[in-house]
Parts: sequence; structure tokens; C-alpha cells
Amino acid sequence: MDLRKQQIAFYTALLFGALAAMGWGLKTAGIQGAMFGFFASFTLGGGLMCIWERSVVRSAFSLMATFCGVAGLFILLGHDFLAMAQILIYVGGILVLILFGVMLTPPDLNERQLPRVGLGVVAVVGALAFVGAKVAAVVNWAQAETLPPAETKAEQIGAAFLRADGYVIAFELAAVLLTVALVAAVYIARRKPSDLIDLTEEGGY
Amino acid sequence: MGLEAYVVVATILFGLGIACLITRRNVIYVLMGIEMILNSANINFVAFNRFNGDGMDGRMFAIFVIILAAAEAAVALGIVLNVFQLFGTVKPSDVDLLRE
Amino acid sequence: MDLTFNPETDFKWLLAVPLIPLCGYVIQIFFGRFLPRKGDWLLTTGMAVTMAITVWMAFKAIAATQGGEGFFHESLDSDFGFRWLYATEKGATDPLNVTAGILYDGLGAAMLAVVGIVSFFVHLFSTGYMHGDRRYHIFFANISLFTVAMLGLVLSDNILFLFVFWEIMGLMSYLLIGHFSHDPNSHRIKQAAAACKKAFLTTRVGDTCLLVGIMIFYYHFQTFRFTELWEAAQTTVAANGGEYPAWMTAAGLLVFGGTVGKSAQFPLHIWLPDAMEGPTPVSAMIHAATMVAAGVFLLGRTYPLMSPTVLNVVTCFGTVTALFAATIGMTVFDIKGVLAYSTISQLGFMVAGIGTGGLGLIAGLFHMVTHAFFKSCLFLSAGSVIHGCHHEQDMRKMGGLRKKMPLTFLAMLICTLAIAGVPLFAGFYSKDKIIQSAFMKMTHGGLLDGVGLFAYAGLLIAAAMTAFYMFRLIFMTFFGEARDHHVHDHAHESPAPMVVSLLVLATLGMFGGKMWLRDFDLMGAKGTWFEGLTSEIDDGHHGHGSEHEGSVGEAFSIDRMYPGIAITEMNTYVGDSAEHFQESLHAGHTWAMRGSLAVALGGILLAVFIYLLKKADPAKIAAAFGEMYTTVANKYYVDEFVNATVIKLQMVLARTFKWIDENIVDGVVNGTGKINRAFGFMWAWFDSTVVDGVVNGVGAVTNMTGSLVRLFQTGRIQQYASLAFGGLLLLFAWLFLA
Amino acid sequence: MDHTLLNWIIFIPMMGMAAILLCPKRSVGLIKVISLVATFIPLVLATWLYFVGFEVGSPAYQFQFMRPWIYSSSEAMNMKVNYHVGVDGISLPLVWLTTLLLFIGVPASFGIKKGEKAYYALLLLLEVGIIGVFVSLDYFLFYVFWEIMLLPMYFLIGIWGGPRREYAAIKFFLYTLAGSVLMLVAVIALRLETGTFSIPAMTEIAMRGDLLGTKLFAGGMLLGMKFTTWVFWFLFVAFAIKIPVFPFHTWLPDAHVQAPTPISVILAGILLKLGGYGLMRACFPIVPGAFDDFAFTLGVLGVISIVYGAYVALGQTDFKRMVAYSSVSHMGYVLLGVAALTEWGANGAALQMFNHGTSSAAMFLVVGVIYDRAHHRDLNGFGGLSQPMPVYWGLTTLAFFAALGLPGLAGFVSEAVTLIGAYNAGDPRFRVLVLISVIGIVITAAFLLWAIQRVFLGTLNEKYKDYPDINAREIFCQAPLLFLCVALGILPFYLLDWMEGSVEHWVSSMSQAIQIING
Repeated sequence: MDLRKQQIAFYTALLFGALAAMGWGLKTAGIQGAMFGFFASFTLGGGLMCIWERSVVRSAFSLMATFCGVAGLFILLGHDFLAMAQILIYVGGILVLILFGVMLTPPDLNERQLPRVGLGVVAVVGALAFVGAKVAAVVNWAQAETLPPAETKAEQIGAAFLRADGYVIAFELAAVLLTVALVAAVYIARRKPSDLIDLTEEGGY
Repeated sequence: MGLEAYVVVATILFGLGIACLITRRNVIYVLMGIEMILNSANINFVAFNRFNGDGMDGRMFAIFVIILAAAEAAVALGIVLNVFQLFGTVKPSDVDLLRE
Repeated sequence: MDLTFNPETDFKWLLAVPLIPLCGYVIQIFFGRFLPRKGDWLLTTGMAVTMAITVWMAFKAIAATQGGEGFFHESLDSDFGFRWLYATEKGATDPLNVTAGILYDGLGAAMLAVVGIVSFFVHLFSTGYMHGDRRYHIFFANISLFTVAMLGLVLSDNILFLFVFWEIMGLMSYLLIGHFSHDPNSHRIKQAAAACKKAFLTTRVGDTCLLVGIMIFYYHFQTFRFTELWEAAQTTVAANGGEYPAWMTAAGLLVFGGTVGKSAQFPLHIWLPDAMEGPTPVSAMIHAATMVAAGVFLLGRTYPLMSPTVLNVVTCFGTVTALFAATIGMTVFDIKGVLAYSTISQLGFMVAGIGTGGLGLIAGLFHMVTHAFFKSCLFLSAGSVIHGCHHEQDMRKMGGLRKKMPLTFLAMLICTLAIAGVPLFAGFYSKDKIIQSAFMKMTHGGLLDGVGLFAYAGLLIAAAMTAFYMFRLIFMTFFGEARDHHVHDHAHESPAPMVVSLLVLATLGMFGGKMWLRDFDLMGAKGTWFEGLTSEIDDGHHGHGSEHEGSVGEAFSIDRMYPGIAITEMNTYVGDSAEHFQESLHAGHTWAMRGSLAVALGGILLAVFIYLLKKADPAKIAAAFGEMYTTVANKYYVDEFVNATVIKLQMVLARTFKWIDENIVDGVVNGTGKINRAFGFMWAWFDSTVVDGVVNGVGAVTNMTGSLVRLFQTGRIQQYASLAFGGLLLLFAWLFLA
Repeated sequence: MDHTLLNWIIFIPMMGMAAILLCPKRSVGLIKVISLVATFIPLVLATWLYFVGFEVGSPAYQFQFMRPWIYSSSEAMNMKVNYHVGVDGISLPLVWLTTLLLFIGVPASFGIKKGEKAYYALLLLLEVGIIGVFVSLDYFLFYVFWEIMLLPMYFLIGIWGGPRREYAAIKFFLYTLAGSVLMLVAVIALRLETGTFSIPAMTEIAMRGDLLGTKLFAGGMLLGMKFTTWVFWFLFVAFAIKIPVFPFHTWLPDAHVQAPTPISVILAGILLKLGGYGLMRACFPIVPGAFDDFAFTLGVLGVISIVYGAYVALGQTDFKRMVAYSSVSHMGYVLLGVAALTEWGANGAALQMFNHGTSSAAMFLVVGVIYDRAHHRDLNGFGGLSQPMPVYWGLTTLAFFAALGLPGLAGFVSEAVTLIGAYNAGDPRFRVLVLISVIGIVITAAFLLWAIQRVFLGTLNEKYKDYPDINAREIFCQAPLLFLCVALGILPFYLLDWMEGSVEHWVSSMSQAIQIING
């Protein structure tokens, strides 16, 4: 099978998979279920594409689908603030960073070997599915119908972050972490290789 | 939709992340795999938070993970660029100085 | 001057005795090289003060004895002590604490004075002898610290501190024997290096025995203090029906092991002849007068702990050593070698004497004191001769030196007479009593005691040999023709400090014995000063007081040495009736006297006959003995035997253990590594087929040549991630499937 | 209750580390000054704590500081981890020794010429870990510090070590990690069983005889062995690797030989003590019953270490390897003394830990001096060095004699006290052990003196004729250690008085607990 046919087959399979998921969702939980199927297939399809694609740029963009799908799932769970943060940070920040990375390093279109990737996906997901099935069998799952509607407002989160008995330490920690990471990233990126400790040199003492 | 469905999605996404992490031969893919794994964790956090109604812990964790991911991505890309400068390649299998 | 002992002040004086040289040491070791004359005057002056204090204190002891009182002082009685392990919380009574104090009794007084005097004169002698040495200031520092340790040993009132000083002496002995091993100009640099190590290690074997002995006694008695140990031993024996328990015998033997090492008894004597590699003043002080005598001193201190069996063993070892070393002494040509073997032999006398118990104890300790003077003088004279002959030590190259070095000759002759046991000279009195004690042991209870017989005969023979080889030394060195004209022509008398030291010590060697006599009774029938210090003279409360009132017989009640301890009940003479006792005392007195006079005379005459009149050729006599002579001349091959067995065994053990460590113990570790390597192969296989992973990994894994690192470290983060993921799955599987 | 002093001692080095990381890489002088200051301040604080702050003779934990650390509102998931630190008589001298040796380690490292910034940063992190282990009273915290300490050591050996440094580093790492894993398992089991991470609380429960493992396993038995026995062996192996006890010792010679001198000094001086300290603080008091069951086995292991270590040292030709094996031999006394469970024995063991810390550190400094000049460590390749380097010879002799237990120097006090303690043990078989272990005394003297003879005495090897004598910096590093060797030999009460209360309490409570458990 040549490359183009592979692509077509793959995307077709993805599309049908997504449709099937939506249909199943519609059948089990109405419109909300359909939305769930939609976002879930977005998420998983993006992930699959990311692995499957030959070009790094395409992979990066398919990752965007994943992030958006996750954001959608957050909305379904009633956490709209999180969904917004997800989109802003992941799609707006991280993805752009990754694209910068892609641009600054050379492409290698031959590194993807389908058997390896396929086997890897099958092995990992299979193993997880096996274990997951066992786990699922012993777990008593909560259902959405029995729960009160979720309520999250950005103000609530903001207040929780700043209350002394809330999450102020986590907030501070996050601030410090971001600062440190910022400095570190700048520092690391600016560093010349000659600054590194020469690990190949013979014993120092 | 029940909790179960979200957990299944998260698990599969986790598996995809792992697969991406270990099968592709480019450091960028390693990064992307890690992002997927973090996202799957986030789905779990938020879903469990929603279905267990345990205050705001889960959400806060998710926010924290997002922050962490941002920091991590910045630093990791810095490292990737450095590695590229040092080794002239971004294949993780060629970067094995840790063995020395 | 008030000669009564005042605990308030005098213990402080006694404390100053070791502290003065200690301060000297500290100054000398740091600043010695910057001082004028490299600081020798400082230490010598300090030693003079020390000597003055020791002699002054000794006079107090003599005064007390002549007043008929006992003399036994412990500083802890007046609460003057040093809490060693705990200073604040633990009281002095807690068995966990060790409180060190000063024990100053007759024995200690005598020994302290001896050490003070000998040390001072050795310091003085060294200012001349060591002049121009490369490490002059270090030499002085070291002998000074040695003196500190010896003085501390004599003063210490508990066996643990005795051990501490005992070992410090070992260290200083090590450093001083090795003095020339740092000197590039010395031609015996290697021998010195080997000798100091040998000395330390050989004595260390004995010291370890001593330490174990101390531990056993501590375990049973929960104290280190001598007085408490004595009492506890007495109580234990009494509780055991008058019999010594077996563990006391074992512990006693172990303590004696310390003496065997330090006092160079057979078979650990091998270090002492080698120790002559040290400078001669060191030989004189450490290896003749003081350190080697510490073993005998230890026996004196621990005597009440010794069971009859131990004492018999002590006697046998002493006698064997005395005989054995005397035979070797007759064949040695190195002037210091003769003296070294003579020292071993004399130490054998002391040990044997103490082993015979009772009178012998006093006699042995007495011999230790007299021997210290004449033997240090002999060594210093030998040093003077060596100095005069430009470091020639072979007696065969000397001869006719008496005109060149008259004063040295005089000193040496006096001391030779003393060691040979000629009446009126110091050695006679002490040696005679040792032999008398052996005789009494032989005949005690009306029965012939095998050990006593052996001791009596052996010691007599050894005494004869002593007289012979000492006069051989005198005749070969000072009489006859000059054998090597080069040596002879350049020979000269030594400088004043050396000669003065020689003459003073010779005087002490000559009158030493008599000075101890209370009233110049020639035969010592009235007992000696020394006995006065250590024993009860004036009463006969043990029922033996008869016409020999105040005689040596009362030495059996060694009441002043071990106050409150009834030694009579405990030593070998248990069960003797008074009649037997008196008989054997008489007989012993007579026979020992006759015997020792005869053998001394015989030995001297034989030496005159062979070496002075040259009526017989020593070489021919030696040839007549054939193999026997060769064996003796080679020191009975003890060194070779030890090297071939003990040392070799240790080295073999060391190599075996090293091999085991590198191949078996570490082999297990590397074996674990190998198993992991097998896993590595499996993983590589899995990787290449299932995940088409790291193809290079196989190559890399194959290249891992035993290096543990690479087994675990492929350095590939993806592989690590896979492993981590696998581990996670396993964890889940275990959690939910089990 | 709330003394912050210990926190300062722990975290000032960490601040120093942060400061170093902010320094430019090339200002080596500044980095050195910062390291000196960041190690000197804890030394001053620890000295103040030792001589002024600490109430001498009291068995209680002093200068405690406790804050909740990892807590959760849900009871089931509550880990109840506290940040809880404090010192008692057993840990205080070791804390002080740590601050001293790290302070010495900085100038001793001035010879290192690559990656200084990372080196000093790791050195300071190491200090944080070590002190943290000594003062933490919460098992979780203890474990965290234990692991913090492991990492810098790995890099310090692996990057700045000798030719086979990677092998040595990974061996060290894997060995210790294996021990850590066992410890972690045991700690988790103990947490589940007792419901607390606090070491004093755990000890108290165990001392009452209430630690049976019945919550976790039916009847407290697992695979036919008692729960406490499992815990005991897991913890014991974890700490025994650190001591190291035969047969877990083979990482030590490699690590020592490959590590740079200052790291060897710290390794021998303090890291080995973590094992002995761990046994006394975090292993035996928690499972006194199992300790009683296996006390003799421990004694045997101790004696094997003493004798075997000495013999293997005698067979070495590498100077540093020899000193490393002497550590195995000397640390055997610690195990023997503790196993005897007598006051003398425990005092001796605690004392031996400190004294070995000074004497072995001094010995490694000695080896470092000669290695700096000759660049080899072959004992047979030297000879007559006392002629060009008399002061060096003098210091070496002092260090060696301190190590071989010469009375008047520190080693003797601890060895003698340990042996006497072991001889007084309740179990008469210990007497046999003592009689065997004295072989080690003689052999130790033999290999040390033999080394002196081969290196310093005899004919001068012409190659080394012009070597300069030991310089001021090297003397500065050695002098405090040698001073301690002499001073504590003469005045051991400067340690024993401080330890006495805790050690006495340790021994008596252990004996009581054993009586309770054995009925």
C-alpha cells in the first residue's frame, strides 16, 4: 500500500470511529452523550494522528485536536474555566512552543516506521485495556444522573487560590515554579555547549 | 455519561502518550507524548472531582498540572535545543551520555 | 626537712613528676628545632627537676619504713583523681566510670626513683652521644614522652591506665627504635625500619593478651583499681574454698602474656635484639632499665591475682628465658647484642623469681631495681665505646681499649661485676635471693617440686653463663691486643656529659645493693631497704618469727605491698608448717649463697681462662660443639621459625581473604550484575522484535564487558520510559489481579 | 518545643547551594568563599548547640521542631507526615562531626579543577541530606533525607572520581538504593501497622510490645516468619549496607578508591556512621524482640567484619583500598558493641562512630596528600618519604596510631569500651566473639605499621626526593581531626558525658522492651 492509500484508510477509519462513538453516545445518554462521543473521538483521534503522522508539524497540529477535545470534555464536566485555561495554555502556549521547537530542529521524515509504531500502540493500549478491564470489573462507577449539577465559577477558583485555608501555598508554589522555569529555560537555551562539564575528560582528581 | 467513560478515554489517551513516547525517534515526539499523558491525568482529575464531589481539590490539581506542563514544555524545549547543539541530532537513542 | 608523706601536697608533687616532661615534650615537638641547641637543655633540666622530686619522694618512703610504718598511699583516698570517661554526671562509684588516681607505695617509690634517675642520666648522656644527629630535637622529644609514659605507668592506680601508659611506651619505643630509619646517612636504615615495626607488633601480641586479661578481670570484679582487684580476688578465692577458679588462671595467664611481650620473655623475645637498631641511649633506657622492666612491674602489681598454676607457668617461662638467652649471649659478637641477650636473660631471672612467689616476689622486684642501674650503665658504656670507635659494634674489631677509655672501662667493669653476681655489688644481692627463693620452692613442704628444681638448676646455670659472657665482653673489648688498628687508633674517651652519666650510674650499680641494706649487713640477713618498703619486717605475726627476727623470712607477709591482702594464704606455700618453712629458709639461704658464689666465680674464671689468658681458642671450642653451636649462634632459629609459621600464616590468610573478597563476595555482586545482563539480553530481544526498539542496544549490550554500569545504564530515556511503564503495569496487575 | 536552630543548621547549606547556583560559573573564588561560609555557619551553630544549648546528660530529644507536613482532610488518605527534627545525645556528636567534616571538606577540595560550581553545590546538598538524616524524628522525613544524600554522592563520585568512577558510582548507588528499597518497604509496613511515621511514637509502641503485625497479616506471620523479623531484616540490611557490614561491604573499597579525597573523607567520616546511627535510632528500638533473637548473629557479623576487614586490608597494595578496608574493620566494632546491648557496649559503639569519623577521615586526607604529589597509590612504589616530608610523616603516624587504637588516642577508648561492653553481654557467647575480635587489633596494627614502613621508612625512592612537605592548607584540613584524636583520647568525657543520658536510656529501654516481649 502506498503512502497516500495508507493516509486515506487511516483517516477514513478515524472518521468512522468518531461517528460510531457519537452514535453510541447518543444512544446511551442523549445529546450530552453525543457531545461526549464527539469530544472523546477528537481527543483520541488527535492522539492517534499525532503518533501516526510522518511530519512533525502535522503531528503538532493533530495534538491541537487532542487539547481541544480535552477542553471539550472539561466543559461537559461543568468546568468551563478549566476548559478555557486548557485552550489558552495548551493550544496558545505549549503548542506554539512545540512548533518553535520543530522549526529549530531538522525534520527526519524517515524516522517513523509503521510496524514499530503500530505494534507499540497495540501493545501499550492492549496492555492498558487488559489491566483496565480488570480494574473496571471491581470498581463501582458513579453516574452523572445521580449528581447535582456542577458549579464552577472563575471567582470561586480565584478566591480558593487566595484564601489562607485554601490553596494559597499551591498558588505561590506555582508562581515560584513558573518563575524558575522561565529563568531556567532562558538560561538553558542561551548556554553554549562549551559551558557544559566535559564528561568525556579523564578523572578530575 | 458516567465516570467510567471519562476514565476509559483518559486511559486510552495515556496509552497513546506512552506509545508516542517510546516509539517515535524524535525528542519532540517525546515531549508530545508527555503532554498527552499529562492531559490524560487531567481528565481523570477533573472527572473524579466532578463525580466524587470532593471540594475543589481535583480542579486545583488540574490547574496545577497545566501550569506544570507549561513550565515543563519551556524547559524541555530549551533542553532539546541544547541537545541539538551538542549532538547535532534530536534522536533520543543517540543521546546516551547518561550511560557514561 | 619533713620526711612524712603528706597526701595534701605530695600527690600534687607526684602529679608534677610526669607533667614536667610532658610540658617539655609539647614545647619540644612544636618549637624544639627553633630553640638554641635544639632544646636539649630544656628537657634535660626538666628531667633534673623530675629526678629531684622522685628521689625526694623516695626518701619519704624510706623514712616511713625506717620508722617501722607501712607505706601505702592512694590519692583517691583523699579524693584526688581524674575522672576519665565521665566528668559530670556519673559519680566516681559508678562502675561505668574509670577514675584514675595515683598509687604511691614502696614498690612505686623505688621504681619511680629508678626511672627518674636513669632517665635524667640518659638525657644527659644523649646530649653528648646524639650530638649532630639529623633529628636531634625529635629524639629528645620522644625520649621525654617515653619517660612521661613510664612515670605514669608507675604511678597509676588502676590497671587500665597502666595499660594506657604501657602502650604509649610501646609507641615511643617504636619511634625511637626507628630513629635511624629516617636518616639517609645511616647504613642500617632498612633494618631500623623493620626492627621498629617488629618491636611494636610483637609486643602488641602480648598487649592484646593483657587487654583481654584486663577485660576478664573487669567482667568478674567490675573494677580496674588495683586495691579493689586484690580484695575481690581474695574474696573470690575464699568463697571458692581457697581454690582459684579456673577463669582466674586463664585471666592470669593472659595478663602474664603482657609481660611476655613487653619484658621480652620467650617466645616473644625476638623483638628485643632487633630493637638494638635504635640509638644506644634508647637501648639503655627503654630496652634495659625501664620499659622492659614494666612487665615485671606489672607482675608485681597483679601478683595477688595470680593462681599457683599461673605462678608455676611464670617460673618456667622465666627460667627458660634466662637460660636460653644466656646461651645465645655467649655466642654473640655484637657488643650491644651481648647486652641485649643479657637483658633478656636477666628479665628471665626477675620473672622466674616472681613466679616462685613469696620471697621471690621481693627478690624479683629488687632485681628489677638493681638491674636498671647496672644494665643502663652497661649500655651507656657500650654506647661510649661505640661512640669512641666511630660506630663500630663488632667486638672482634675492638680490644685493648682500656687505656684509651679508662673511665668507660671503669664504669663497665663495675657493672659487669654487679651483673655477674660478685658479692658487694648490687646484682649479687638480688640474684642471690631469686636463687634462694627457687631453692625454697624446690624443697617446700618437704617434697621436691619439679618447677622449683627446674628453676633452681636453670637459674644457677644461667647465672654462671652470665658471669662468663659478661667477662668475655670485657676481655674482648678492653683487654688484649688491638685487633683492628684503624678502630683502635681513632678510639677516644667520650665527652664529659657522657662520662659523668656513666660514672654516676656505675656508682649506683656498685652501691645500689648495699644502699638498700639497712645496716650494711653484708649478707643481707637483716633484710634490705627495699624489703622494708614492700614487706613487714618488724613483727612475726605469721608465726615465723624466731631467731631470724627481721629476716627475709618475713617477706612472705607482703603486707606492705598489698595492704589487707593475706598473700600467705594464697600463694604456693599454702599448707607449709612453720618447721618446714624455717628449714627451707635456712637451707635456701645457705645453698643459694654457695651456689651463686660458686657459679659466679666459675663463670668468671672460665672467661679469664679463655679470653684473658687465651689458654683455649674459642673458635675450636665452638667447633667442638658443632651443630649445637650453630644453632645457638643462630638464636635457635626462633626468628626463622616465626617468620615461616606465624608471619607466613598471616600473609597467607590476608591473601586468601583478599581473594575471597574480590572473587566471591564481590563475585556475588557482579553475578547479580550478570543476571541482569541476561535480562538485558532478553530485553534487547524484546525490544528489537516487539517494539523494534533499540537495535543498537544488542550491540551495546554485547559490548558490555562485565561492567556493571552498562548493564543498567543504556542511557536511552525511551527505554527507561518503557521500563517504567512496564513496572507500572506490573504494579497494577499485582494490586488488582492478586 | 519550637527551636528553629536545627532548621538553620540543615538549611543554611541549602541556601549556600542556591547562592552558588546563582554565581557565574567562572567566579570560582566566589564559589569557594560561599561554600566556606555556608559550611562554617552550621559548624558554629552546631558548636553552640553542643556546648551551650544542649542539656548534657538528658535522655530526651532536645531542640525539637515539629510542623505538619503532608496531611489530608480525608482520614483514610491521611499520611500524617510531620516535619519533625530534634537531637539527643546519640545524634548530636554526629551532627557536629558532620558540620566539621564538611567544613574541612571544602578547603580539601580546592585541588579540584573542573566543574567547581556543580561540585560545591552538590557538596552542600550532601550536607543537607546528612544532617537531615541525623536530626529527623519522622520516618518519612528520614527517608527523604536519606535519598537526598544519595544523589549528590553518586554524582560526586561519578563525575569527579578516578578512572573507574562510573563503575564505583553506580555500584555505590545500586547498593544503597537496594538498601533504600528495603527500608521503604519496611517503613510503609510500619506506617500501616502503627498508624504513624513518628520514630519516637513508633518506638514507644514497639517498646510496649504492641508491634505485632497483626493488622497487616493474620497472626503477625508472613511466610512463616514474624512480621517484626521481616521488618528487622529489611531495616538491618538497609543500614548494614551503609556501615558496611560483611558481606555488604564491597561497594566501599571501590567507592573510596575512585572518589576524590574530600569525598572519601566525608564518605568514611560520616556516611558510614549513618548506618550505625540508623541501627541505633531507627531499627533496633522499633523491633527489640527481633533484635534480641538475632543479637548473636549481629555480633558474629560484627566480628567477621573486624577480623576479615583487617586481613583483607593486610593483603592490599593500594594505599586507599587498605584504608577503606580498615574502615570495614573499625565499623565492625560498632555492630559488635550495639549487639551486646550493654551500656559499655552501646557507649563504645557511639564513641567508635565519632572516633572513626575523625581518624579515618584523617587517614584519607593523608592518602590524598601523597596522591596529589605522586599520582599513584601503590604502597610498594614509595619508600623513605619521611626524609623529604618529615611533618607529613609525623601527622600520618599520629593518624595511623589513632586508628590502630593506641591508648592515649581516641580510637583506644572506643575500642576498649566496646570490647569490655561486649564481654559483659548477657549472652556468654559474646565472650568468644571478643576473644576472636582481638585478632583484629593485632592485624590492624600490622597493616598500618607495614604501610608506614613501606611508604615512609627505609631507603628513599629517588623519584620522590624533591617532594615538598605538606603545605599549610593540608595541615589546616588535618589539624582539627588530629586534635580531636588526641583530645578525645585523653578527655573522652567531652563525648561520653553528652551521650551518656541517651545511651543509658537506650539500653535500659531496650532491655525492658525485650523483657516485656519475651514475657
